[in-house]
Amino acid sequence: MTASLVPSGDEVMLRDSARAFLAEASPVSALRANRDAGRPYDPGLWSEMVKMGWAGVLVPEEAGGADMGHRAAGILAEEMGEVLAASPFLSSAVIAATALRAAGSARLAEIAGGATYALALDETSKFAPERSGLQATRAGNGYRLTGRKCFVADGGSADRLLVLARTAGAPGEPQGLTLFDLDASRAGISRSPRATVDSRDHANIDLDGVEATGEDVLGEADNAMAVLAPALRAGQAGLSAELLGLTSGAFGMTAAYLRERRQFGRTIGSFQALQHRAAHLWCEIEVTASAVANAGRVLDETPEEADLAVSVAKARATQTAKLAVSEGVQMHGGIGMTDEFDMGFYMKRARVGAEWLGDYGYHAARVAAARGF
Amino acid sequence: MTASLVPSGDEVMLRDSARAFLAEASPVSALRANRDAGRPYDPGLWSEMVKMGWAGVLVPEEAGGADMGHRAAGILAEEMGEVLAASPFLSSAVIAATALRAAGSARLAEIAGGATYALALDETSKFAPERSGLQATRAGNGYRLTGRKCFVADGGSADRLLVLARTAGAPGEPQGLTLFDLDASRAGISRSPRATVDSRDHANIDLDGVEATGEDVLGEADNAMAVLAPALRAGQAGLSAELLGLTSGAFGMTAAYLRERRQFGRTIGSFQALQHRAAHLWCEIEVTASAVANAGRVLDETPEEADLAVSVAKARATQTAKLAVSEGVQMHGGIGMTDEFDMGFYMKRARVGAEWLGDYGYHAARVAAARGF
Amino acid sequence: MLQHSDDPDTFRANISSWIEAHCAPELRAIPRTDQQICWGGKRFEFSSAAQKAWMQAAAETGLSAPRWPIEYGGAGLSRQQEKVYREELARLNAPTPLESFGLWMLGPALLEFGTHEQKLHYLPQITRGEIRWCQGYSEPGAGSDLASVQTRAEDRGDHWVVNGSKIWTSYADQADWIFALVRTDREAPKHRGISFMLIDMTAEGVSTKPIRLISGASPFCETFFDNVVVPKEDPAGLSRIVGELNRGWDVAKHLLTHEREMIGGGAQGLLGTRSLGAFLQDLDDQVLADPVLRTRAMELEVDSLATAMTLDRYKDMAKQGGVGHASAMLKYAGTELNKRRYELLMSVTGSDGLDWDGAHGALPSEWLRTKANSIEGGTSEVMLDILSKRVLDLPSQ
Amino acid sequence: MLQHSDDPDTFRANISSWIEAHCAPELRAIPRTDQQICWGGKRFEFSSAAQKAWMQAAAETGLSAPRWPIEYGGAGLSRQQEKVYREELARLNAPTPLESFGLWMLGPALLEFGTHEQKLHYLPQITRGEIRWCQGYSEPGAGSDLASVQTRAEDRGDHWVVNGSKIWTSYADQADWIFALVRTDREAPKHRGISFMLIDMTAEGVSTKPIRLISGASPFCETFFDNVVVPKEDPAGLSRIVGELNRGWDVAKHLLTHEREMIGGGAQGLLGTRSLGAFLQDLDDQVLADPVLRTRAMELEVDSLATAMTLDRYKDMAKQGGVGHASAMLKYAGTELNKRRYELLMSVTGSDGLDWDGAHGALPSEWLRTKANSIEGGTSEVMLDILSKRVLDLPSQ
Repeated sequence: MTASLVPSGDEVMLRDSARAFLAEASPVSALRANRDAGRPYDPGLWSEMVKMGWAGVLVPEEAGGADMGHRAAGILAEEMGEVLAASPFLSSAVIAATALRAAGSARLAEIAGGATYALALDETSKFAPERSGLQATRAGNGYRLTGRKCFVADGGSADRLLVLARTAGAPGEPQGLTLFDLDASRAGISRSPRATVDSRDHANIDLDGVEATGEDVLGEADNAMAVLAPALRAGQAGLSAELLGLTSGAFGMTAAYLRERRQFGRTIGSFQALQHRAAHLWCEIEVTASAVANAGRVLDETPEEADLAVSVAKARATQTAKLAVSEGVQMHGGIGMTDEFDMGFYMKRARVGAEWLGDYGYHAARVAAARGF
Repeated sequence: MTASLVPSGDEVMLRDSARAFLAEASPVSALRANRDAGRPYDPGLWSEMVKMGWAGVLVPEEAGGADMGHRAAGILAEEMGEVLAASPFLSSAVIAATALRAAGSARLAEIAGGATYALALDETSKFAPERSGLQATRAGNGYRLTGRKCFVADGGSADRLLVLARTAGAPGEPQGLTLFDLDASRAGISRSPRATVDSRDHANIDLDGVEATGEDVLGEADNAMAVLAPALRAGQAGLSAELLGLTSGAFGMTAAYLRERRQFGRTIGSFQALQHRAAHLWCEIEVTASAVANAGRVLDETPEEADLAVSVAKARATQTAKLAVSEGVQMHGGIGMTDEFDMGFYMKRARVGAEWLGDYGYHAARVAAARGF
Repeated sequence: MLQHSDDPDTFRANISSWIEAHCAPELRAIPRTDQQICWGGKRFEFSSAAQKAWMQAAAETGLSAPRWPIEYGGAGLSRQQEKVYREELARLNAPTPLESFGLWMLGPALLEFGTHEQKLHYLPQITRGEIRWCQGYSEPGAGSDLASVQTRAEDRGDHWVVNGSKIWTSYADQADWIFALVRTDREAPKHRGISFMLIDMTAEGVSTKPIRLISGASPFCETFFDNVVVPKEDPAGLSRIVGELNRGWDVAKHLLTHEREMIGGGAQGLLGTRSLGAFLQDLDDQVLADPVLRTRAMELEVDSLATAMTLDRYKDMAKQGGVGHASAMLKYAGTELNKRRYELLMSVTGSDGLDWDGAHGALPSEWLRTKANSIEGGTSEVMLDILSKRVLDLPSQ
Repeated sequence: MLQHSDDPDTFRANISSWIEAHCAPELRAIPRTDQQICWGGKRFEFSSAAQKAWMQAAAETGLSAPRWPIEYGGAGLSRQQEKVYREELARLNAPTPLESFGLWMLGPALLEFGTHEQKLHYLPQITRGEIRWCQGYSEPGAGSDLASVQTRAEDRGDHWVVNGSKIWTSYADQADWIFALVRTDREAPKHRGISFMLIDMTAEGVSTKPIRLISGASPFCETFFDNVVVPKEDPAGLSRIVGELNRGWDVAKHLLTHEREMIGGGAQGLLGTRSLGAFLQDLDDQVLADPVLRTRAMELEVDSLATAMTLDRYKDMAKQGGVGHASAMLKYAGTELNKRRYELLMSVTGSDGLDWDGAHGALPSEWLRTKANSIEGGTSEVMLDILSKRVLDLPSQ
C-alpha cells in the first residue's frame, strides 16, 4: 500500500462537510420522525445528497459522477452511520454503481442522477450468494424469473432491482448465476415491505414469471460473480464504514454521559470499572477504524485483492458495533432502555447491519480461507 | 436428582480431613521440591493416601475398598487440586478402579492396596478415544500389540497400564477397540518420560510386539467402550474437581493479595476495575462448582446418564481454571511471573488439565450432541 | 374449605382435590398469555368468570398468600406445605390464583416492619385481590442510586404534602395504591431521612404516564406527585408510614434483597421461555454449519446448564440457612446469561429474526427487553460491587 | 564510508552497497537466534569476527544510531533516510549492527534532557558499543507504582551514597552502567524528589541476582545497592544526574512513553515470530475440524490483521504529528492480542505442546512468557487508566 491510512486533507474536508450537512439535515431525530410516520427514508434528503454528488461518488466523470473512490464513499457512509441517516446510498451509489460499472452499463448515469436500486439476493435467513436458487428459465429469446427474495434492503422503494437468479448449475455452485437489472414495476414483481427493527426499507420480493431479455442481463449470463463480487465488496466495505460511524456515534453519547452523569455523589465516569470498559471499547473502535480505512484503500488501489481487507473490516465492524451499543445501553442504565432516548436506534441498526451482506461468521470464514486454513 | 448439591455432613468431614492432611503433607512447596528434584510425585505421599483409604474410594468393600462414591472422590481430587498435590489418584483410584469394577476384575483389590495404573489412550495431540488405531493383531490364542501411545498420565511410574488397542474396525469407529490390562514391565513395552510443564509424570509409551492373552483383556474384546466409557466419565469428573480445586487455590491467593497489597497509596483490592473482575471470576467459580458437584452426584445416582453432566463439568472447569490463573498472574503483576512465587505452578497444571481427557471443544461438542444439535 | 393436615401425603391429596374443585378446566391450559394473569385491584377486569371464581376461592382459603398467617388473610402453610401446593398447581396446570406487588413486596415488608394494626388492615386487602399496589422507588435521574431520593414529603402537622416523581413504577396506571420512598427529613444524611410511605393513587395530584421502551410498550410508568396530601393517620388511626419515620431505607434494603432473589431465580423462568435446543433443531442446517454460531451455541448451552445447576444448588443452600449476599451472583449470572442467549437467538435466526412481528414473532422485542435485565432490580455493576465488598471482603479504599 | 545523498534513490543504492560491503554473508542468514544479537559492552563476547567487524563499521559510520547527530556518534539521517536504511537491512537479511538499552532509552533521554557535555561523553560510548547500559526503574514491592521509589541517594557533599534495590533490570548482570531512578529528597512529594542517576555497575556495593520466571531463565535481574558511592561530578566534571536534580520523574515519564511505543510496536514483531497460518497448516486436519478451535483461530486472525493495520495507521499518524497518549492503546491491544495468540497456539497443539522442549520447541516457554507482556512496560490496567483519563477525558472523581 502506498496511500496513508490517515485521512488526506481532501478527505478531512469531505468528512467535515458531510458531517455539517447531516447534522443539520438528518440528525437522529429525523430517523425518529420517519419511524413515527412509518416512512423508511426521506426522499427529500436523498435529493439533497444527489445534488451534492453523493449518488455519483463511484460513478465515472464521463457518466456524470464524481468518481471519488471507495475511501470517499466510506467516509460518507461513516458520517451517515454516525447520525443513523437513512438513505438508498449503499444500495444505489455503492453496490449498484459498482455492479453497473463492472458491467459497463449505460445506466450508470441514472445512478449519478439519483435513480435508486436495490440488490435482491438473499433467499434464506443468512447471506450466501452462491446458494441462490431463484430460477430464471429460458423462454424464447429471454428468461422467465420465478421465486422469492427476502431481506432486500431498500427493496420497497427502489426504482430498479438487481436480481440474482440461477440460469444454470445447482444452488451452492458459484457459476451458473446471472444478475438481472430490472425495473421494479415490471409485470410479475410484487414487493412486501417488512417491519424491520431499524425502521428502514427492507422488503421481500416475489417474482412470478417475470419476463427478462438479454438486455436485462448485467454483465454475462451464467457469470454473475464477475460483476456481483466487486459490488458486494464495495457494499460490505461501505456497510462496515456505516457501522463504524454508528459505533462512534453510540460511543460518543456514552462517553459524554459518563463525563456528566452523577450518581452516588460522583461522576459515573470516575468509576474505574466503567473507565476500563470505556477505554477497552475505545481501543476496539480504533482497531476497527483501521480495518475500515484499509478496506477503502485496498478497494481503491488493488480491488481484485480486496476480499481479505473487506472481510476483516466487516467482521470487526459487526463485533465492535455490537459491543458499543450493548455497553451504551448498560452504561446509560434505565434511560438507555427508553424509546425516548436515541441509543435504542443505534442498537437496532447495529443488529440489522450485522446480518446484511454477511454476518461475522461469514466474513471470519472468508478471512480464514484467504489465510489458508 | 434427589441428593442435595450442598455437601452433607459426611462430605464436609471428608473435605476437612483431606484439607488438613494435604496442607501438612503436600503443600505447594512439595510440588516445587519434587520439580527441583526431577521427581514427578512422592511415593511416600501416595502410601499415606493409600493408608487413609483414598486408593479404594471407588473400590467395593468386598475388594477392600471404602466405596464412597464419585462425589467423595471429587472432594478428594478438589482438595488435591487446591494445593496441586501430585499423585496417581485419578489414574489409579478413579479411572482404573472404575474400569476394573465395570469389568468385574479381580485386580480391584490391588488398586485399593495402592497398585498404580495409567491409562494409555491418546495417539495424537488431541483426546479422541474412538480414533485409536494402535494395532492388537491376533497371534495364536492371543494378541500382539504394536504402536505408540502418547501423553500417558502417570505412565512413567505406573505398575500397570490400561492400553486401548484396535482389534477390529478402523480408526474412527467406536466398536472394534479392546482394553488390555498389562504389567508395565512386560517385554516389548518401553516408556519415555516427558518433561511436561506441570512437572508431573507423563510418558510416551511404545509397544513393540507386546504379547497379550485373553486374560489380559479387560471386559470384552472389541467392546472396550463398555468398560472404558464409565472410566472416562469418572476420570473426567475427577479431573474437573481437581481443576476446580486448583481454581479455588489460585483465586484464594489472588483475593488475599488484593486485600493486602498496596500501590499508589491504596490497597489494590479497592480499585473497582479489579474488584469487578474478581467478583466476575468468583461468579464463574460458583457456577463451575455447581457443575462439578452435579457431575459427582449424577455419577453416583444414574451413571449411565452422566455424559452430559460430566462434559458440562469438564468444559466449565477447563475454562474457569484458565481464567483464574490468567487473572491470578495479571493481578499479581511482576511477582506472579517469577518462579519463586507459586502462581505459575497453577497456570501450568491448568494447561495440562485443559488437554487431558478432552479439551473444552471436545466436551462442548458432547454437550451439543446430548442437547440435539 | 381446604383440609389442613400434617401428613404430607394427605395434605397433597387434599390440596390437589381442592385445586381441581376450584380451578375450572378452562383455566388449566398452557401456554398462558400475560392477559390471563390475575392481578386483582379495583380496576382489574377478569378475563373470565372462572378466573374470578378461582381468585375468590383462593382468597377465602388464604391460598393467595399461602405462607402468610391466617389472621392476616393467608393460609398459614409451612415452607414444605407451600412447596407441595406449588407442585400440585404445576402438575394440574393451574395458574397462580393472584399475582401482585402487594403479595411479592409490600406484604413481606409489612410482615417484617408493620404494626399489627397495619397488617390487619392492609394484608387481607391484598390477599383478597381488592387493592392493587405498585412500587415507587426509583426516581428520574437517580438510576442505581436509590438512596438519593428527591421526592419529598413535607410535614404539615396532621398530614404530609408530597411532591416529586417516581420512574419504573410497573403498572402504576392500573394500581390503586403505591408504596413509595419519600424524603421526610432533608437535613439528615442521605440514607437517613427517607420514609416508606403508603399513598392512595386516587388522591388529588397523583398522575401517571406510561414509558415506552426500545423493545416496545411496557408496563412501566412515570408517576408524578404534585402537592399530594397524605394524612399522617387515616380515619382508622393507621399510620401511613411503614417502619420508623426516617428509617425507610431499612425497609427498602430488605425488599431489594428479596427482589434480587426473585429476579435471579427468575433467570430459570426466562431460560425456559425460548429453549435453545428446540430453536436450533428448527433451523436450516447451514446455519449451524457455521463454526462461529455453532461455537456460540455450544458455549451458551454449557453455561446455561451449569447456571441451572447453580440455581438448584443455591436453592439447596437456601434451605440450609440462606445464601446471603451471594444471591447477587444469581442476579448477575442469570441476567448476563439471558442477554447472551437472546443475542445468539438473534444471530441464528439471521434476517428472519429482524422483523417486529415476523417469522419469529416477538423475538426482537424479547431480545431488546433482555437488555434491561442487567439494569433493573440492581445493575450488574451494583451486583459486582456487592459481591466484591460483601462476599470477597475487598476494601473500599 | 557511506555516501550521504539527498536523492532517495541514490541514497538507497549507497546504503545498500555499504551494507553489502560491511555485513558479511554469514551474518545474513535467518532465522537468527538471540545469541546472535550484538549487545556491545565490556563483557560482551562476539559470536564471530564478522559480527564484530559489522558493529565496528556501523559505529564508524554512525549507523548504529542512524538518527543521532553526527557529533554524538550518530549518522544524522532524516526519518525518511532511516526508513530506507531499515528497509535495506531487512531486504538484505542483515542484522541490526548493535542493540542496546543505551540506544533505545538512555540515548533518547540524554538527547532530550542531557547537557552538551554529557551527550559528548556518553553517547559515542553507546554508538561504538563500548558501554552497555541497563535500566533501573522498578523496585521490589512497587509494581506499577514506579514513582514510589525507595532507593535513596544521600547527599554527602561531593558524592551520593546509594542504598536500595531495583528489580526487572534486564541484563544487569552483563551491563557496565545503570541509569536509575533514586530518591534524592525524602521530604518532597512522591513525584518530586526523584533523580535520574548514572551509576557504574563496577562500583563497590553493586551486586545483581538473576530472576527465574515461570517460563524459565530470563534476562531479568535484581540489582542491589549497598552504600554505593556515586561522585557528584566525575573527573571530567560531568554530573551523574540527567536533567534537573529532583526532577527525574520528568525524564522517566518521557522514557516510559517511548518504551510503551516500542513494546506496542513490538507486537508486530511478536506476531511475526509464530505465524498462525503456517502453524495451522501443519496441524492434523482433525484439530481444526473442532468448531471451537476453528472459531478461535478465525477470531484471532481477524483481530491480528486489524491490529496490524492499526500499527500501520498509527505509524502514518506518527509521521503527521504524533499519537500522544493513544500509544497506550497499541501497548494494550498488542500485548493482549499476543497473549490470546499463544493461548490459541497452546490449544491447537494440544498435548504435543505441553513439553518444555518437545515437538514444538520453546512454545510453552514463549506462551508463559507472553503473560508478562501485559505487565511489563506498564500494565494493561495502567494503560486503560491512561486512556480513560488522557484520551477519553473521564474524570478522576
